[in-house]
Amino acid sequence: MLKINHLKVSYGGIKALNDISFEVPAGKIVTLIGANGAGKSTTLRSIIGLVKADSGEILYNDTNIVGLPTNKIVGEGIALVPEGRRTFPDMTVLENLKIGAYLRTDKTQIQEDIDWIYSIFPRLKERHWQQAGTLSGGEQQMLAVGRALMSRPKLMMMDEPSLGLAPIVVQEIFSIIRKINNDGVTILLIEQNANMALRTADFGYVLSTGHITMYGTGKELLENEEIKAAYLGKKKKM
Amino acid sequence: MKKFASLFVLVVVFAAMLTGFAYAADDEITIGVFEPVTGENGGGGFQEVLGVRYANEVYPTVEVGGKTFNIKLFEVDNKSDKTEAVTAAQNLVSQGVKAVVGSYGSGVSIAAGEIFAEAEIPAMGASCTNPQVTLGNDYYFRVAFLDPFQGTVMANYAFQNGAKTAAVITQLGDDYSSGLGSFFVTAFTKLAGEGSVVSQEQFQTNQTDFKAILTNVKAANPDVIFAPSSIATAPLIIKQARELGITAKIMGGDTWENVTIIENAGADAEGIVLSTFFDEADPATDEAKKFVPGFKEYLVKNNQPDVIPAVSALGYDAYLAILTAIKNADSVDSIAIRDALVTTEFNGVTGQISFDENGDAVKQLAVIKTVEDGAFKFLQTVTVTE
Amino acid sequence: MKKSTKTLFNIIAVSIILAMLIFLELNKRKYSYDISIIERSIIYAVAAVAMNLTNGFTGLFSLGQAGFMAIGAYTVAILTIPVEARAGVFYVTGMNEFLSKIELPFIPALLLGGFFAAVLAGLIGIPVLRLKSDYLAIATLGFSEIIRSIIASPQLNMITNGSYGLKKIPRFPSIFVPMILCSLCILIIVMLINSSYGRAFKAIREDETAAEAMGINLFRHKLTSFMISSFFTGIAGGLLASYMGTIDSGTFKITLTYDILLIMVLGGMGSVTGSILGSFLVTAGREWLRFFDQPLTLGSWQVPLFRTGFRMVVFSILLMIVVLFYSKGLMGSKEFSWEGLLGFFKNLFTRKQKLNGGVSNGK
Amino acid sequence: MENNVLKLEHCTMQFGGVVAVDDFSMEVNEHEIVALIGPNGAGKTTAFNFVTGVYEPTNGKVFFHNELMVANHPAGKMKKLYKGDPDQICEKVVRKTPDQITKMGIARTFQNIRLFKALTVFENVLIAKHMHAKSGLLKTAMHLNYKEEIKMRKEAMELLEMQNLAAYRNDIASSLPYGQQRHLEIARALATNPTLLLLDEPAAGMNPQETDELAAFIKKTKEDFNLTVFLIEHHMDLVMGISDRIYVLDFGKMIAHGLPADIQNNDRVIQAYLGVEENA
Amino acid sequence: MSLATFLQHCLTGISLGGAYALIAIGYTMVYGILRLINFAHGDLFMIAGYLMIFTLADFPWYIAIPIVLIGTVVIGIVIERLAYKPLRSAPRMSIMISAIGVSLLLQNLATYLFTALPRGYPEIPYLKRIYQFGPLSASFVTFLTPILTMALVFLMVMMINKTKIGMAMRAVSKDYETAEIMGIKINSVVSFTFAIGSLLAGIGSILYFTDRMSVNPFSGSLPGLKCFVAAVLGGIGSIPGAMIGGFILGIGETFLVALGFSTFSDAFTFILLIVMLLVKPTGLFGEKATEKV
Repeated sequence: MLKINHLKVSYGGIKALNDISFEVPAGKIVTLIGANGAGKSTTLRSIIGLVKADSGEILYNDTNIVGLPTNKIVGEGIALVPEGRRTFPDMTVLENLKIGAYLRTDKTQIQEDIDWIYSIFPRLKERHWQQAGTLSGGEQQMLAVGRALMSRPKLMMMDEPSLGLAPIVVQEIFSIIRKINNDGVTILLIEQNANMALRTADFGYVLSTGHITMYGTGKELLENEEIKAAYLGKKKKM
Repeated sequence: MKKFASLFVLVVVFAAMLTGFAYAADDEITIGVFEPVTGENGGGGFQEVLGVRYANEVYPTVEVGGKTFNIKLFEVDNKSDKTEAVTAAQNLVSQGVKAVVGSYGSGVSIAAGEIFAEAEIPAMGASCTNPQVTLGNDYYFRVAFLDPFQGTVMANYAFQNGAKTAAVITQLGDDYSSGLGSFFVTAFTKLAGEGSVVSQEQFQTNQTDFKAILTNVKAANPDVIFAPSSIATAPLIIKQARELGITAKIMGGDTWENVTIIENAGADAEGIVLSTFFDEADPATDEAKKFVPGFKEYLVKNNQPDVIPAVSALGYDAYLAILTAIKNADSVDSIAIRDALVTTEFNGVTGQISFDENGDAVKQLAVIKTVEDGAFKFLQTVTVTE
Repeated sequence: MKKSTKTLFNIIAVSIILAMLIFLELNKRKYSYDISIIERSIIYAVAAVAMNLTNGFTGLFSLGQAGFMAIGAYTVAILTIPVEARAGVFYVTGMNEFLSKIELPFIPALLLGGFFAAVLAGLIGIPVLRLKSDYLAIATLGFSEIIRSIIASPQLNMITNGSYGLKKIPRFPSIFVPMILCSLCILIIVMLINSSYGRAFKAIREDETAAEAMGINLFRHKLTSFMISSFFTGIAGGLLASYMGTIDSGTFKITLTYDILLIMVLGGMGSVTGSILGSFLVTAGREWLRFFDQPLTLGSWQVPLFRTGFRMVVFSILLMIVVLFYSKGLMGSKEFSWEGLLGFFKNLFTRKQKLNGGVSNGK
Repeated sequence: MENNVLKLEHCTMQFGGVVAVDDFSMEVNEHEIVALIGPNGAGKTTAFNFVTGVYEPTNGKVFFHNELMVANHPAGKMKKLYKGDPDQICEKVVRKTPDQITKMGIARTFQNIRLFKALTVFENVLIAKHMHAKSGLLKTAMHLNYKEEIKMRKEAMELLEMQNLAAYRNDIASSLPYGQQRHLEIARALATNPTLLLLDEPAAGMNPQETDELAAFIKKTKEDFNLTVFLIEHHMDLVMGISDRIYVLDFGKMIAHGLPADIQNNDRVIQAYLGVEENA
Repeated sequence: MSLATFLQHCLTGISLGGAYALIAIGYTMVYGILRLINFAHGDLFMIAGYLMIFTLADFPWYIAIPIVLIGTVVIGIVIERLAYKPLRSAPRMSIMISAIGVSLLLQNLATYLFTALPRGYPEIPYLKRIYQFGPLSASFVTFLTPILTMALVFLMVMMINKTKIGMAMRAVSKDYETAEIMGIKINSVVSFTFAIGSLLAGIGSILYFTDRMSVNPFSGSLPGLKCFVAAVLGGIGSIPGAMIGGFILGIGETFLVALGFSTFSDAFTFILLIVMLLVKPTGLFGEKATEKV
C-alpha cells in the first residue's frame, strides 16, 4: 500500500533521513522503532507532506506522493495522529472530531462516523461538550485517534501514541489500534515503547540515525538480542 | 526573482548617480523653488509652484549689465517636513541659486531661514504668514501679509458684522494655525471685551473627527467660529459643524481660499468667510489683469481646475519680486539682490508691494471672501491701520 | 591578511576620510548640500546603531526612537538657545522664568538630553520589558507618540513652546563637531557590544531561557540595553536639533522611527558597520533618487512615471525588496572587514567569469 | 544536618485543576548521581523546573546546601495543602529566578538543546563567565576590565580544551554535529562553576553507543569537577549504569525510590513505567 | 456639561468607536492566525477610501459599494501573498518590518497617485441624511455605524464558531501543523482571514470616511495604530474583545477631547495600552498563553 524508496530528508543542512526504504502492506500494522532523533517522526512527516523530501519516492497505491500538498495527501486517505496528541484544546470534543472530517462533505456519513467513533471510545461521547484541553492525557490520545479516523483514512500513521500514558491506558490504546486494524485500516506506528509496539505489529523496522538498520516481523525483532539490548532496555535481567 | 531584484536595485542606483546634478551655464541664473509638493502641505505647495512656474514662463529672462540671462528654476521638495527642509535648503545652497522662492507653510520656512541667511541667499516667502519667518532674519522677505494682521482683519470683520462672541479652533503643532488663532483671540478680545472668546479648542495633526470639539463649541453657542486650518481639515470642520446643527458663521484664514474646500465641503461651504490676498474677479493691478486669463489657461493645461488659488498669485508675485530686485541691483550676486530687495517696490498681482524693515510686505489691505453658489465671492476689503 | 597590511589599510582609509572632510570644510559653501547629507547620515547612524543595540543585539523590538530623539532634541534646544534669543523664540507665551536663565554649553546639554531619554526609557521599560516582543514594539511606538503630543501641548508652552517649535538652536560650527561626537558615540556602543555585557545581550537575543540559565539576569540586562540605547538615541536627537537649528514636535513623528528602522534593516540587524553604511545609503539615496520626482524626457518621449512622489514609491519598493529578498540586510550580522570587502570583489569577479564561461559554452 | 546538596520538601504543583506534581520530596547528597525517571507527563520536568526556577511550586520548599531556595504559599488557604509538618511552615515566600539559582551554583542543560546558535563555541562558553565578572557596566563598556576579561577568556579556553572542544572554538554553535552540541551544552553549564549539575534528558536522540560514551563522560566530569549530578532520563541503560539512586514519578506522585537494582525489581515501577513483561 | 451636550458626545463616541471596532477586528483576526501586527491594515483602509472616491464617480452607490469591497479584499489578499507569505517561516521581526514596509509603500503610492491633497469623500445617498432629535443632531451614518458593527461582530462570531471555515481558522490559529494534517490548506485559510479583515476594513472605511468626509494618504496610519491598541485592549485574538476595545477607545477619546484635553487624545490611547499591559497583559478577553520550557 505504501512503499518508501530511498527517501532522503534534511533540515537546514542536517540530514535527518539518509536513504531509507520500507514498505507498509495493506491491512497490516507496521512499526518503526528507534531512539529519539533517529528520524522516525521525520519519516511520518515527510509521508504526509509536512517536510519536503530531498530525494526518493513515496509510493502510495503505486503513485508517487512526494511533493503533493498535505491536504491532497490527506484527501488520498492518509491520516496522522501526531506526537503529543495535539488536540485543539479550545474546541469541544465534538468539534475536534468534526475538524478531522474537514475534507469530507458527506454530512450524513460524517454523523454516522461520529457515532462510530463514540462507540469505539464511549468516554468521548460522555464528554463531547467538554473542551479538549480539559481531558486527561489518555482521553486526549483517544480523541486524537478518533479525529484521525474521522477522515476515513486507508492508512493511519501514529506517532508515539503511548507517550506519557499510564500502562493501563497504553494497553487500551494498543487494543484499540488492533481493533481499528481489524476494521480494515492499515497502520504505520512509531514507538519508543518498542516492546509493546513490536508485539502489536505485523512487521517492524529499526531506524537509527537516519538509516534502517534492521527489519523483520514483530516477533523476530522481539527476540533479536541486539534489539533487546538497545531498545528494550535490560529488562531481561529483571 | 532575486537576480531581477538585485538588477533593479543596481539600475536605480546607477541611474540616480548619472542624472542627479546639473550645473548652471554661464548665461543662466538659477532661482531655487523651495516648496512642499508632498506631505501634509503638498497640495497647497504645488499650487504655489504652479504660480512660480507660470511666472518663469512669462518672464524667462532678465537683463543684467546689458546681458540677457535665462532664469532657470531649481525646484526642491521640502515635503512639509522640517528635517527634509534643512537638507532641501542645503541642496539649493549647493546648487548655487541666487535667490529662493518659498515656502508654503511657515514651519519649513523658519527651519530653512537660518540656512539661507548663513549662505547669504535672499529668500522670498510667498504665503508663509507667521511673523517668525522674517523676524530677525535679514535674508527672508515675503509678499504675503502677516498673521497678526490677518488675525486682526478677521476679528474686525467679525465684530463689524455684529458678532459678540467667538470660538476659535486651532491645530496643535502648527505655527500657522496656532499663531493665527492666538492673534485673532487677542484682537477680538480687544474689540468685544474680555470673555468674548467663549471657546478655544485644539485638535491634533491628522485628526479627522472634530465632532467632540464642535459639540463643545455648540454648547458655548458663539456667533462666529474662527478655524484657521489646512486645506485638509477645513472641509471636515465645516461639514461636521453643520451636521451637528451649528449655524454660527465659520471663518478661516488665507489657506481656505482653495477650490478643494468647496469641492469637499459641498453645500456646507456656503457662507464661510475667509481672508485672502487676491481676488481674480477684481484684479487690482495691470499685472493682475494680464495674469488672470493667462494663468487660467496655464491651469487648464496642467489639468487643474480653472480657479486661481491665491497662493499661486503669491508665488507669481514672489518670483516677480526677485526678478525686480535683480533688475534693480543690476547684478546677479545674491547679496546685491538682497540689498536691492529692501528698497524694491513693484506692482504685483496681489497689489503694490514694498518691504518693511523686517522684510515683510507692506500691505494694509486684505480681501474678505465668502462662498456663494459653490464659488468664492468677493465680499469686501478690510483695511487696518495700526 | 596580515595585521600590518590591515593597519595600513585602516590608516589609508581614515586619512582619505579626513582629507575629504577637510576639503569639504574648506569649500563649505559649494558643498553645503553634501555636508548636510553627511551630517545627517552620521547622526542617523548613531540612532541606527543605538537601535541595533536593542533590536539587533538584544533581540528587543523597540520602536520608540522618535520619542527618545525628541527628548534629546528638546533638552538640547531648550538649554542651548542663547538667552538673548529666547524672547524671540517664545514669542507667544514667553519662557518659563526659571528655565529662561539657564544656558548650557552644547556638550553638557547633549549629555543631559541623553540622560533624560535614558531615565524615561527606564520608566517605560520597567513595566513593558517584562512582556513579549511585539507588545514592546507597540508600547514604545505609542510612548513616542505620547512624548510628541506632550511636547506639543499648549500646557507646556512655557517650556517647549508647544506647537510653535524651537528655533535659533546653535548650529554646528564645522562638520568636525558632529563627526567626532558621532564617531565617539558609535565607538562606545561598539566597545560595549564587544564587552562581556555585549555577549550577555547577544545571549539574550539567541535564547532567553538559556541566557537565564547562564546566570544572566534577563530583566536587568534588557533594561540596561534599552536604557543605553535610549541614551544614545537621545544624543542623536540632540545632535539632530543642532543640525537642524529649528525643531518642532512634527519632526519626531513615527516616520522618523521608520527611517531609522529602515536604515538598521538595510544595513543588517546585528551589524554596526551595516547600520552606518545603511545610514549613508538611505540618506544619500533619498537625495539621489530626487530625479525621480522631476519629469523626465528621453528624446521626445516623456517618461510617463516620473513625477512628484515617484521617488518615495521607488524608495519603498526598494525597502520591500530588501526585506523580502535580502532579509539579512547588506551586512547580515557581520561586520565590515577588509577581507570581506576583498572577498566581495573577488566574488563579483568570479561570478562574472562563470557567466562568461557560460556564454562561450553556449557558442 | 545531613550532607545533602539539594532537598525538595513536599512540593506540589497545580496547573489549573491538574495536579502535575503531588507532594514530592527528595534529596540529592553530595557527590551523588541521582536520576528522576517516570513516563512523560509524570511531572519529572515540572519537578526539575522547581530547582531551576522556571516554575514556582504551588506549594513546598526547596533547599540547596541547606539554604532555603524556594518556599511558596506558606500561609493562607494553601496552608491546608501543605503536607509537611505545619510547624515547619515559614511565613516568607522565597523565590529565586533562574539566574540567581545559577549564581548559587546550580547549572543545567535542556531537553532540546538550547545553545546560543548564532554565536561561536568559544562565545557560548565565555557568556557563562559573565555573571562572575565584578567590573561594573561603565568599566566593562570602556574595556577597563581587561584583566578580568583576560581571565574570563583564559578560563573559558581552558574549559574548552579540557572538554576537547578547542578545535571548534571559532565555529558557529549550530554548525556542530548533534552529539557535539550536547557536549558543548554541558561544557557551557560547567563554565558557570556549579556544584550541582542538572541534566534534562542528556541522552535524548543518542544511539546506544553514544549513550554509553555519554555515561562515561558524565561520570568523568563528575569526578573532574567534583560535582553532584541530578538528571532526568529515559534511557534506562544510562540511568541504571550511572545513577547512585533513582526516584520514580508517576502521575505526579513518587512511586518508588532507591538504588538502581531495587528500582528495576520494584513491581510498581515495572507496572507504571518499565512495562509489563508478559512473555519475556 | 449639559445633558444634550453629553448625549451628543456619546453619539460621537459610539460612532467613532464602531468604526474603530471594525478595523480592530481585522487586526485581531490576522494577529490571531499569523501572530503578525499588520501595520498595513490602516493603510488598506485608506486605499479603500480612495477606491470609493473613484468608483462612486462612475457608478451608482449600489454598484460602487460592492466594487470597493471586492477591490479592498483583493488588495488585502495580494498584500498577504506578496509581502507576508514568503516570510512565513522567517523571524517575527522580519515580518513586522515587512508590514511596516507595506504600510510605507501604500502611503507613498497613494501620495504619488492621488497627491497629498485631501480628496473629498463622496456622499453616499441616505448615509448622510441628518436627523434631529430635539437638541441632538446627527447623520444617519452615526446611528448606522454602531448597529452595523455589532451586527457584523455577531456574524463574525457565528462564522468562527459555527462554520467549517471558522473551525479551520480556529485550528490554524492554534496549531499550523496539526491543522495541516487535518487537510486544511493553511494558505487558503490565511488568505480567507485577510479577505475578511480587508472586507471589514472596507466597510469600516465607508462608515468612517462618510462621517469624516475626506481622505488623504495618511488618513489610515493613526487610526490604524489606534485600532491595533483597541485589539490589544480587548485581548488580541478575541473578536468581541476587539469590538469592546474599539468602543472604549472611541468613547474615551471623544470625552477627552470634549473635556478640553485634545492634546492628550492620542496619548490616551497609548497610556491605556500601557496600563492594560501592566494590569492584564492578555487584555480584557484574551486567553492566557503559557510558554513551555
